[in-house]
Amino acid sequence: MPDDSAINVTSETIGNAAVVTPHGDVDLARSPVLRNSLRQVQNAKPGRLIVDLTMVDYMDSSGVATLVEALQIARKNNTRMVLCGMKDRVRSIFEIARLDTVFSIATSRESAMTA
Amino acid sequence: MPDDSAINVTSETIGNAAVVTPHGDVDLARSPVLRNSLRQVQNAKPGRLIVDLTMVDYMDSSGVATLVEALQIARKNNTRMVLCGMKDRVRSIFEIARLDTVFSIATSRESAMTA
Amino acid sequence: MTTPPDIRVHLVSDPTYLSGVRDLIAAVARRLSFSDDACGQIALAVDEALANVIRHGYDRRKDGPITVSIWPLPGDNGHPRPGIRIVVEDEARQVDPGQIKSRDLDQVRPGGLGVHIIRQIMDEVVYEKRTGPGMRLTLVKRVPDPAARPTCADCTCSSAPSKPAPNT
Amino acid sequence: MTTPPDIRVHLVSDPTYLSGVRDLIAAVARRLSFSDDACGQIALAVDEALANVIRHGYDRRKDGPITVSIWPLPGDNGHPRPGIRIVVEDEARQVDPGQIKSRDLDQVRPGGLGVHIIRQIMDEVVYEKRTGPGMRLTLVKRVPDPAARPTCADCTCSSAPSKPAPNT
Ligand SMILES: Nc1ncnc2c1ncn2[C@@H]1O[C@H](COP(=O)(O)OP(=O)(O)O)[C@@H](O)[C@H]1O
Ligand SMILES: Nc1ncnc2c1ncn2[C@@H]1O[C@H](COP(=O)(O)OP(=O)(O)O)[C@@H](O)[C@H]1O
Repeated sequence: MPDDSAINVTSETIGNAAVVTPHGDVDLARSPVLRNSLRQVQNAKPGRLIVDLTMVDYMDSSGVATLVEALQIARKNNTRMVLCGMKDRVRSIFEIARLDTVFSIATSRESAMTA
Repeated sequence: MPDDSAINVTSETIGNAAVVTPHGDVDLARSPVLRNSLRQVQNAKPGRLIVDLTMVDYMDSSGVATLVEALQIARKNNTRMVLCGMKDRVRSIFEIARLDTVFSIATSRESAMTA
Repeated sequence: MTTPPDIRVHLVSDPTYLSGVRDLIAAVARRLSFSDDACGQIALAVDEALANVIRHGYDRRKDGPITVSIWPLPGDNGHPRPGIRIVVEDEARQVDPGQIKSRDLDQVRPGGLGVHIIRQIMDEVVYEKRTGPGMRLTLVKRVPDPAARPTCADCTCSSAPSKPAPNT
Repeated sequence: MTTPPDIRVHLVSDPTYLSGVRDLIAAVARRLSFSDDACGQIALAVDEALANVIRHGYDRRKDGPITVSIWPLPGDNGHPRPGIRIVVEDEARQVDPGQIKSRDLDQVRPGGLGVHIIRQIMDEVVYEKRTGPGMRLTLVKRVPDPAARPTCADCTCSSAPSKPAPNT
């Protein structure tokens, strides 16, 4: 009964970019939902994959692992993957994990379209 | 050692109005700090007392009781007391306590100057 | 309840810790699919209950034990919508449950609002004397049915069951 | 610790409840005068510890008991700044504490970050086997001294002890 699937992930296509926008906390209970959405979007091998984190207040290492996995798939597919809209709290876990230089991180969705 | 006094209440004077601005949660641990600030400001019997709740995310009945007490003192002193900047969560406790019509409630600090 | 709770919090009767319990309750209610509004209100109800235990039960002593237990409630035939059960137990003064009531709200004076707030927010509110020392308060709330209309036509308070829960 | 904790949370090993424990920990740390940043980080460290208990200790079983106990630490001669002690106990698989370590961060691959994150955030991190079943993790963090500078000159992460706590 607990509502693990309540994380809402929206996907849209803008030009050659697929934009995935998770809402809410991405933790052990909810990262599987983000993972499924990313998988689905990545099946179409988009030229660009933007993960818009504007609506994410909290992420733990299970969320980071989900994004690292997506990055590995993106590299294999020649998809340019860019994260944007990261809040300070979310950015800090990428810094602790020393992944802030591994991912392409843009401030806005607009700059992520060209980053 | 727990930091009960950490609620920050600022007081300022604008024209004939005293403006009191609590920051943070006003609950059983912290309403005494607001109470002291209000008492101090009300000792000077200002023409108008504005309590700016813009920075208050949470209030329980001990906070409400503190404001009711201030309203009683204000009435005795012929001080016009106005609340402003109430967030929905805070407003809802005034509604449940049926005090939303007892207090003068303005949306902004500016309208509270003339309300 | 015979099944053990999914979460049980033991705390001392120090107002410092109320914010922690509130935030725990709100986050758990959120995952049980209550709306943000409802979560804030359930946390307020529990906060008021704990504040009363601290003030009336323990006379503001800061070292009295309090236990808050939380059970998710599945929807069933009698109650089609899921919900939450929260039980607050103390080892403080025992009072007759009938004595625990709010004052007439028409008087404007400080205090006397806590029990009214708790009863407005929660669907079930039961005070009882524990065997041994202390009191037990059982609180139940179901996720409001989005189709239900508030029964009091002029009720504007946000605890009215008219608001549908958002999707997330 | 021989004195009982100010707060103790018993929960089942269900990821649904992690958000509740995080919010409790953050709110308690806030009242113990940690900065907002530090509170978020302490909550993250505890979340990672609980996620590891759920995944590695209980193999994602959702009904294993976990206990999180919290003690405020007053400043004393050895540690002039106040702090928080958090102990996580389970009844799950016992492993040699030396086995609990993160992978080399230079490889970019999913997973293997939790223990690194916990060690980065907390001042003391001690894993031990409990007598009887299960593991115990003791975490301690002191409020950073605003005068202290980070020791690694190029460290930009916000867990660096350079940020003074704000006044509230
Ligand atoms: N946990 C409790 N233990 C003993 N008495 C209580 C408890 N909770 C409430 N009461 C009684 O119920 C009355 C009404 O409580 P409440 O509506 O919260 O208003 P207030 O606490 O401001 O008086 C209290 O004055 C008290 O006599
Ligand atoms: N509570 C625990 N019980 C048993 N083993 C653990 C526990 N926490 C961590 N470990 C061990 O330490 C390793 C490193 O953990 P971590 O850094 O969180 O990365 P990950 O969990 O992704 O492997 C785990 O793979 C596991 O072998």
